[in-house]
Amino acid sequence: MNDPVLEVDRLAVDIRTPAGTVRAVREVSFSVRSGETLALLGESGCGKSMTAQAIVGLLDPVAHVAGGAVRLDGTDLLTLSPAQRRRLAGPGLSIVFQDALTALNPVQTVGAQLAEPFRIHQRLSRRAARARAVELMERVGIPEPAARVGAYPHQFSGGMRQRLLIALAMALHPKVLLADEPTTALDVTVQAQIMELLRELRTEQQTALILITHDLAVVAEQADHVAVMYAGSIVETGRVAEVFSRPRHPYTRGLLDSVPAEVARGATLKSIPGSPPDLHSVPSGCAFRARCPIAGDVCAEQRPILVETGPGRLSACHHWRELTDD
Amino acid sequence: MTEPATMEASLLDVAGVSKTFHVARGSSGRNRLRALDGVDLRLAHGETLGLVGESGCGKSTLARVLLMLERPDEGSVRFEGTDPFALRGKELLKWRRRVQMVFQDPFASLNARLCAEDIVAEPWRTHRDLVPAKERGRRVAELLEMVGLRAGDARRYPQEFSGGQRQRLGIARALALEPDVIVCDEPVSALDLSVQAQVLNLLTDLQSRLGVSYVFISHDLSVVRHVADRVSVMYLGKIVETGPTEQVFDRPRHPYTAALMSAAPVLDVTSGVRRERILLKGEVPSPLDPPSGCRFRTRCWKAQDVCAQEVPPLEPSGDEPLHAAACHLPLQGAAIG
Amino acid sequence: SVANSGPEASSSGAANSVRIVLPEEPPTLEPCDASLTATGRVTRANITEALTERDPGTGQLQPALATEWKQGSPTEWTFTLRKGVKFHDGTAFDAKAAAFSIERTVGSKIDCNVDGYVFGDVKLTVTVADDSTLKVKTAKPDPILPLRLSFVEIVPTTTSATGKVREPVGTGPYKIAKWDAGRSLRLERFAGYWGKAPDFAAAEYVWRTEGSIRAAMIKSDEADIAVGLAPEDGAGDSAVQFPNNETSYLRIDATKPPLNDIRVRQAINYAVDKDGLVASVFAGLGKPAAQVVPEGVTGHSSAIQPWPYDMAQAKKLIAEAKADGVPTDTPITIIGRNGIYPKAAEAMEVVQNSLNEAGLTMKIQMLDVNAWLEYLLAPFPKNIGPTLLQAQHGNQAGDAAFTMGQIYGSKGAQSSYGTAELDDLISAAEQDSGEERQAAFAKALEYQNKEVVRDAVLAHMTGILALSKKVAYKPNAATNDEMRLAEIHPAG
Amino acid sequence: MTPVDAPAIRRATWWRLLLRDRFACLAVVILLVVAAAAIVGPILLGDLAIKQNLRAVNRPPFSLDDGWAFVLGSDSLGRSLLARLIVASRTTLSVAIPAVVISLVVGSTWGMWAGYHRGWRENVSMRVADVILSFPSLLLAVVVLYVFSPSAGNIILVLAIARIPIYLRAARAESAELQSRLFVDAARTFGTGSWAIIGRHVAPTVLPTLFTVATLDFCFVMLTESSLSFLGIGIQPPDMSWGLMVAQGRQVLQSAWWIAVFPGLAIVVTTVSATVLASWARLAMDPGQRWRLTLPRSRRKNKALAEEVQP
Amino acid sequence: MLTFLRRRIISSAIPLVVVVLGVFYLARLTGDPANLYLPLSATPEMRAEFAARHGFDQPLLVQFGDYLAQVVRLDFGESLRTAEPAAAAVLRAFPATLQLAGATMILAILGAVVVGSWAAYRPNSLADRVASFTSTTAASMPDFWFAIMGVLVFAVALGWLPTSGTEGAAAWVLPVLTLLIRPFGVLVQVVRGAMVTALSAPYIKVARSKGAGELRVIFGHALRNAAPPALTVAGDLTIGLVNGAVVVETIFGWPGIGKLMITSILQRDFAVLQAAVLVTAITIFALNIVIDACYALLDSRVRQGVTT
Ligand SMILES: Nc1ncnc2c1ncn2[C@@H]1O[C@H](COP(=O)(O)OP(=O)(O)OP(=O)(O)O)[C@@H](O)[C@H]1O
Ligand SMILES: Nc1ncnc2c1ncn2[C@@H]1O[C@H](COP(=O)(O)OP(=O)(O)OP(=O)(O)O)[C@@H](O)[C@H]1O
Ligand SMILES: [Mg+2]
Ligand SMILES: [Mg+2]
Repeated sequence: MNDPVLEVDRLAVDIRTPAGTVRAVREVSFSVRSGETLALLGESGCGKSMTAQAIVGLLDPVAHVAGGAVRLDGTDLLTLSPAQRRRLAGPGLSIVFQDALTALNPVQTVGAQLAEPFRIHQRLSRRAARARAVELMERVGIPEPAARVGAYPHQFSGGMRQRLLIALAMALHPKVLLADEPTTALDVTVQAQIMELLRELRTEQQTALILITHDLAVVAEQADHVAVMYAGSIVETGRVAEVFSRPRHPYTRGLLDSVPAEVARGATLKSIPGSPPDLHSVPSGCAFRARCPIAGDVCAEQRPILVETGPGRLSACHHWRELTDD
Repeated sequence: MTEPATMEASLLDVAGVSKTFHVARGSSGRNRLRALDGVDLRLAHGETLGLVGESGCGKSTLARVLLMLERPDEGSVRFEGTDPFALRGKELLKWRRRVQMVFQDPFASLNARLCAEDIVAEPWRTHRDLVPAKERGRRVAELLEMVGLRAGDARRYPQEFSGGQRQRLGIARALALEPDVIVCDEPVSALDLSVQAQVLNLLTDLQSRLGVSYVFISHDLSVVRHVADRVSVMYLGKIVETGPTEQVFDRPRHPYTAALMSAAPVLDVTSGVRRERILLKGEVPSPLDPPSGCRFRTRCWKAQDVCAQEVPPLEPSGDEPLHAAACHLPLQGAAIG
Repeated sequence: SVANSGPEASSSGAANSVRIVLPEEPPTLEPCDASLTATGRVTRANITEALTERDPGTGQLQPALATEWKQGSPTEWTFTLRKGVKFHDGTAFDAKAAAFSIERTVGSKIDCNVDGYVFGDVKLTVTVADDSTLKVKTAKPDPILPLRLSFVEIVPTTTSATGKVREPVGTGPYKIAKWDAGRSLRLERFAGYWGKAPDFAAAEYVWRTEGSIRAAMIKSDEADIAVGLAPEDGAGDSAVQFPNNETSYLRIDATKPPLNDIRVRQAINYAVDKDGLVASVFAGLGKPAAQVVPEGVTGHSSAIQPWPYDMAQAKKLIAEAKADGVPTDTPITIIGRNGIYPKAAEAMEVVQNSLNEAGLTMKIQMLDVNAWLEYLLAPFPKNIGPTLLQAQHGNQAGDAAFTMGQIYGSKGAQSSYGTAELDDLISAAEQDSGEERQAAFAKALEYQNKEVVRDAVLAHMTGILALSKKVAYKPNAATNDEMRLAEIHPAG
Repeated sequence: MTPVDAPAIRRATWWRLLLRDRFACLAVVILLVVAAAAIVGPILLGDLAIKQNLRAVNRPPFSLDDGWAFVLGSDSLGRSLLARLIVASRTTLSVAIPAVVISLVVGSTWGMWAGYHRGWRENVSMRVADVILSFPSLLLAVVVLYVFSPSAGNIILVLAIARIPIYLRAARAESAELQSRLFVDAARTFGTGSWAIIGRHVAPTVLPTLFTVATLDFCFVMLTESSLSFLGIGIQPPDMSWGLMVAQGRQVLQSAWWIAVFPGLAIVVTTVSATVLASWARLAMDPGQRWRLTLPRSRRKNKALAEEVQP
Repeated sequence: MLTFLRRRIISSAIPLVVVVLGVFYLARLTGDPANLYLPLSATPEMRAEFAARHGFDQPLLVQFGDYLAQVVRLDFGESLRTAEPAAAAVLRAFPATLQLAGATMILAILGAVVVGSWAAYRPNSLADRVASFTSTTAASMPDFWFAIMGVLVFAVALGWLPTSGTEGAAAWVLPVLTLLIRPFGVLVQVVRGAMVTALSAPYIKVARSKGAGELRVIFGHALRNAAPPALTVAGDLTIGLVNGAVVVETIFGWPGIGKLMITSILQRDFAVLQAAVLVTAITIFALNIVIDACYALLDSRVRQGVTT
């Protein structure tokens, strides 16, 4: 198998808050290979977007990378100069941000915004870049692209804006595409189209995809590997089918149990009780222990580290063995 | 309660609502975008109405009309028989308290200058009698915890929250007034399954305890299926199909609905078998220049000449009187899956 | 240097033109408005000339376009006009032109400033005897008619009689070459001038409101003469001082208590430290004054001495008045006018301070010209309390007649108070001529100073102008109103 | 965190934020000194400030030969410049602050209202602003002088009216944009009245810009006030204001620079302090930027990063 | 766009009349000009005659009617002071002011955009402090300091520039610099504030994710979003200059409209005042139309009056 294009190694992100600096992402490591999809799953607020933004080097100024390495084709991005990073932004790494509805510049035409990558990286003429923009719009299924290329973001519905952002991120056929909840605002038909598009991109361009989503069905359909995050750390990784069918972390299992489809309408859905720890006071030991049905004494004392639980599978649970039988 | 004998008293009645926006001229040379075109909707007490449809088909616009953020060009909105647009002063305030909305965009709908506590408590500053000032802190904490946030988050600002956390703030705020109707525009799209389950449980719980009604807009069909009693399907500003959830999901009559249902990814980890999908051909037509007749005909695999000429009316079918579809050539109870 | 590339230098050889910077642009060059300082300074004796002219040094009347004049009867004067004089447009000057000019100016419908200023309600009948003889009749005997006529600038008969002209034609040594309104005015030597040709081929006027800029223009060699400077403007070595015939004074509104008590008015005169004022506020320029009619003007009385600074006496007088029931506590307002002379506001603060010390209650109100004029000129605003008015008087004409009636006569336009006795003295003096005239006016002045005490005279003022090293010019009392280009010479 | 002590915490945080910003602290100290001067100055130094000494005029500054009162020199009437500066602060502030505050409050409220409601209210308001703007304020001043009795109140009024359009227009533009935001829509759905929305959502975003403009308007108003004084409106000697002192000193800028320069500096320092404070407040009031004030002073991200890399 | 213009022009007509009427009426409240134009010793008859000649003896309404009738014929009356047509005086002075204001504002806006963006790039950084501090200090200084010090240094001591006047490019330097400082200082603050907000918007991150350089981010993306408040304030500052840069005009002998207006107010030269106000008002109204058009150009949301 080929080498991973992107390797994230013990990445840590700190946030400065009025009450002091907190660590939002703690020692996250994973890697993706060309043409592969890694799904990043996890509780909302567990640091998925932070991780993604840290990888592309676009954290909010309140946050900063506090350690670790992000290697694209072997070069550590964190040691590059801003200019070198910029050169990679687009053709190397690109990202679809989560706030689709505000991520487009309200005062520029979408055409100009879509054309920008071509103007920056390929130095295309205005006209040529615009033509490419129209193509992109067409690819993501915007009706009448040639006419709407001159329209402004507010003239598009939420879902259309999301598609535009995806188009933008795909523009330069990046080696690695990070998509932060790219289809949340899309109806299923468009979602299917987009996923199809991403799949094509993956097979044709050998793009590696890091997909952040809450939609387990999408993960199941699209991803090769999955990494489950909880409270800033990765708690479980592995191939999708295996992780979903035999979760080896109680959090993953809780997540899978919460799928609504199985339950009768109006009935109570299962959910993991409690809420994730406050970043300011992550308890010692296992961060999940307060909500964990199988927590034991050791969980309070020792922070579990990712251990191999099978071929290509890692889990950070002291009691992963107890879950294997399920 | 005295109810009209014929039908269950509806809480919310929308009839023939249309809304046109003026936009920059498109290639078709038109600048009037008909985002809603004669939409009828009915919501009963304690009911959840699911609203699904393609993105850009006008769901949010409809929600905004329901909340009187947008004045419809035509048609009427009736809440318990009265036109909310005609309300003034105290009456209006009372109405406002009873109808709330969760906005689709969790970032833009929160003022970045207010902290979570102020955001959630904002409605009480208008409806002062609802929660006494002393109680507010406690109630905010309660609401935050209800949606799976921590009481300690009360002093944080929207931009310090993750996408899903913001979305929950929006839900907490809508719940603050203990309304009778909540229009939820994609309320759980950014939530992980566990929290989503928590929130959905919360909503159903409120419904069973307090009889809250919901208009529930979502792209996630499994969620809609779980929460909605009835579903309306929209396409290009029109309702194309409406009916009880099971009937619509299991026996879609409009081809668009069928396509929608088939496109939904399903979590089936064990088999790994992918289900047959109806992949819609063609492009979504421009709302500026919708097709004549049936709006779906350009992408419909069953379309015939009549579809181009006549606008199909929304009509119930014989065997399922509550299940109506606007199609000249409705599908015959073909379950897909 | 770059600085030399100004309009003045580039448009003509600097050596051959004199560059003058004025405080303001002449609103018009209309000769019949030449009694306006800004107009007269440029027009008079440069562009146009009058029949007679007054020597500012001696006060004597000199021939100009008239070579001689005599009084045939108390109401009739005969003027013999100069021959061979040409207007700038080539037409010859003759008695018709003179008569036309007088009629145009005096009692005409075009609101000549000179008319009101010099002639008032004097009625004249002008007859042309022959080309070079002019007869002027007055309704009443007018001993100073030739002096008055020194203000009537002569223009050709082609000049509009129904409206004012902005660019007149005259007989003067310079004619208007180009008036770039708002920016500059250029006069050029008139080749056909009847008299001695002036030294400079041209004069270039520009105007800058700011005194320090005018001074700076001399230093940076952008101008040769800067007019109307204040001591603080930084003209340095180039500054030349000259008495400018203005006298500053405070007009006391003696009709209202407590100012209607003469002791209070005297106290005011005692209380103001004129020497201190001149030394500090006027930076040593000017001279403490005793009367509004300065030396060199007919009617000046050398007998009047400045009131001594005697605060004790002032306090005593006020106390006495107070004891007699005069409401000395009534607030008195000093109506000041900003910019009437340099540091006008400070001067009033000094006055205020002294009078407060003497036992009065003073307030100050500094106004702009028009608002101040409302107080200066009768009828005065109603419902105002007692006031002291900051004023300044300049007698350009050189005869107390232009001062007394206006300021001290009980019907004078600027007079807030007068007595019948004083009125009589003044009107008697106005009929006199020669030595008697001088004595009669002096007597009236002395009477006012002793018995009426209607004002507190502060100082005879001093003007400053700055000269570049290239020009020689000796300013005199009339310089402000009439700046003769012919008297400006290249230095050395 | 109990909600009861929330305001206390908020206040404490403000203090902490202020203390972390040395410049803002300095600005506050300066403004407090000026305020103190305005309050007690006239009581303590009122007489000294108008005591003339025609024998000791234009004494240069920075010399103690004539006593401490003359460290800043004397003016052209021999009065202590220091005392005048201090005493003048009261009149200055009591004209400038009301003038700026009135124009700010009226202009911004009106502008926000107009922008929020849009439609005819906006159009009419903007045209009114145009009218005021195209109206020479000096004419207004002269009219006041003629028609009303000149007083400090009138000068404030003239200055305030002339400045209202500035705020009106700026507030209108921003609030017109804000009123279309989703969070405003959200507030509408609670039934929040327009004024409450303006106060809660529009004002906090609009005001920081206006504060910035207003602080710079201070010096403008202080200097303009003096020019109105020359028309006979408002401040008249022996009352004094910084603007008037600057204006009177203008004539002697070359021979006795200190007479104009010190009051001018007072204006500059006060204005700059106010601006510094305004820009601090702008950061402190914006939750998205507030963290910048909490940065350690010798912050260097890279250094922090180097230290924190995990073993 | 055309309908917008048409509507704006029509809706500006009434305010314009209000301005003219207001000036006409208020000017006449400020005392009798006769005092200024007649010699101090003028007799009551002369005054009456003066009033009659200029129509001041008529009821105000009649005077205004006459005036309007004149204006419609493009006759703006005659200056009391200089006896020349008021329109001539105004049209002579106005271009001078416009040129000065134009040059100043262009430089101020360009400078403020650069400096303000630079300061906003890292709020509270040293660069920000320095930029803000120097620009506000400069902006709050009395303008005549600059003017006079500039003259003393550059004209008198160094001889590089002329002290005053209007001839040649060098004559522009000091007036423009003097005029510049205040608008510049104010605009730096406003641009900075707006840019701080704009630079923290999500779309900035998106722009960076495309590999856009910082200059492109600042000027291509943030600036247009930050422009509206700056545009408003710049408009007001321009209006301030159009209304006259009195100090500069006075000191540098620049024959502009500001000085003309002040003189005509102080000299009760009604015809000139009215003509001057009419011209400046039209300019101001036009300027505001331009500014509104700029808003629309900058932001299509404004153009369409659409809400998001
Ligand atoms: N500026 C900030 N100050 C303090 N905490 C912050 C800030 N920004 C983010 N956080 C916290 O950091 C954590 C990680 O946020 P992140 O956006 O990465 O979550 P996420 O996993 O993407 O969640 P979601 O699925 O809801 O988008 C969250 O708990 C959030 O509250
Ligand atoms: N203010 C507006 N001006 C112009 N067009 C608008 C406006 N608001 C919405 N539209 C258009 O109206 C149509 C319906 O928009 P709406 O936001 O209601 O869609 P939606 O069904 O909510 O889509 P999504 O699921 O993507 O949010 C879209 O084509 C959109 O572009
Ligand atoms: Mg996220
Ligand atoms: Mg929507």
